Amino acid sequence: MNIKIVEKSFDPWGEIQSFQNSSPEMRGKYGATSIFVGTMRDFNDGDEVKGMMLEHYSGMTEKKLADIITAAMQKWSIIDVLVVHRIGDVFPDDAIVLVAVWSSHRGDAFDTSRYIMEALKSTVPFWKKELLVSNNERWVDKNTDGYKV
Amino acid sequence: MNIKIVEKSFDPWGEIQSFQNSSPEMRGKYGATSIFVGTMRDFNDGDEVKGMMLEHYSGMTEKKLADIITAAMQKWSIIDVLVVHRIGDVFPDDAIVLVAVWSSHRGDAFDTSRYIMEALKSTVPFWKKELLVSNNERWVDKNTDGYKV
Amino acid sequence: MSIKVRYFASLKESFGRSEEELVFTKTMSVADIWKQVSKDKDIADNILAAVNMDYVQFDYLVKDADEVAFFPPVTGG
Amino acid sequence: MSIKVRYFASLKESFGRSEEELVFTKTMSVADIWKQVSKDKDIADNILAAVNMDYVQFDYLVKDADEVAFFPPVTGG
Repeated sequence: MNIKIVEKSFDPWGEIQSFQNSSPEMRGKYGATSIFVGTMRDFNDGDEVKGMMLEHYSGMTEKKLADIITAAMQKWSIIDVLVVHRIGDVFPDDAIVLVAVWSSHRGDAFDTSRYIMEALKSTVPFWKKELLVSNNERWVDKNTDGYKV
Repeated sequence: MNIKIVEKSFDPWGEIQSFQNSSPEMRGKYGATSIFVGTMRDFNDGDEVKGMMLEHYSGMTEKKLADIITAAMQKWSIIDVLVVHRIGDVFPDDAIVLVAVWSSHRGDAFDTSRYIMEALKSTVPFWKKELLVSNNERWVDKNTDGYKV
Repeated sequence: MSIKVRYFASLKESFGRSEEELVFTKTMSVADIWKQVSKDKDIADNILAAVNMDYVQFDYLVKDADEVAFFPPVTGG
Repeated sequence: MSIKVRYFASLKESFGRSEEELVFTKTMSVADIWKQVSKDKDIADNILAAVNMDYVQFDYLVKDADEVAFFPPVTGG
């Protein structure tokens, strides 16, 4: 597994390509890749948002992500996992999070990527403070449950 | 929606990036992108596979894919969908299928990408013939159900 | 009335042809067409049929100029 | 015994500090530590606690050199 916490904007597609290039032993072995990218929107809860500050608990963040990925790899048949998460000052259209899962079969890949995202959203210590176009600042209260659509 | 049937190998990450670049109206509007990539493996059902021929029913393929995406967009809240599928001679490590879904929220994106993949696998007229390392050829019998992991 | 019949994948190989034109005068269902083109072979459980690129049941009645297709389970993705 | 207490996000702002050292002699639970650092404020329903970077319940008993953290619901991803 590879877990990266990054302070600068990142290119999710380049991250995936680099990971695959640096994992030649996976070539021909995986049939399924399930990817989730979370991107900053320019509106939230009815307000226009012009920026965001992403705080995290360094150390616990990496530890919880590793725990989550380890639990997923015990539950499903997975070849490898890459998670990249942004911290610091973020702007609309910036990628915030990338979860990529490689496996032999699609069911495992889909289940795992969604599981990791839900666990990340509910237990990994990141916090978002939004800067509105009105120049008001506000902390995001809490994440919603992604299984309840 | 964008549906592409391609005869040459394609780069899924480049396809996603191009699609986003050509859709400036989506910028800042989507918070969630769920992607599935199916890739050719070098083994299947206990045999080493060195190549594959992907046949399709031209016309019906595009029609069924459009029907599936339309049904998904009626069921979930989706901004846009890209599907790319390979035909012709395919080799291990080649991407076979790309499904990318952009939406405001992650639940819709995850549900839609998986729905499209399952519907594609069970109803869109593509057929795979495998060329084994032993030089035997065989048609793939049928696809499995991706919800039963 | 005249229809086109198409075959794909393993069915195309076992039939030894990819398509043919059929001309007939009476009302025909997809099952009737299958009997004629397969020389009375039973319809295998897993054979799928489409008319004008939409899936149909075998009791579907074809019209003039329809395109009928028979093929095995799909295996894309 | 000596522990470090850390605060994050909105809690860091309302406490006006990001961390502090606490020294005490008797056995302390996470709830006892909360009372002391918050000046007897009730524990809000949604406040989370971690010890040495793992989530704990408020009845968890801390040990010397532990790192205790309090923070609001997480909102990453």
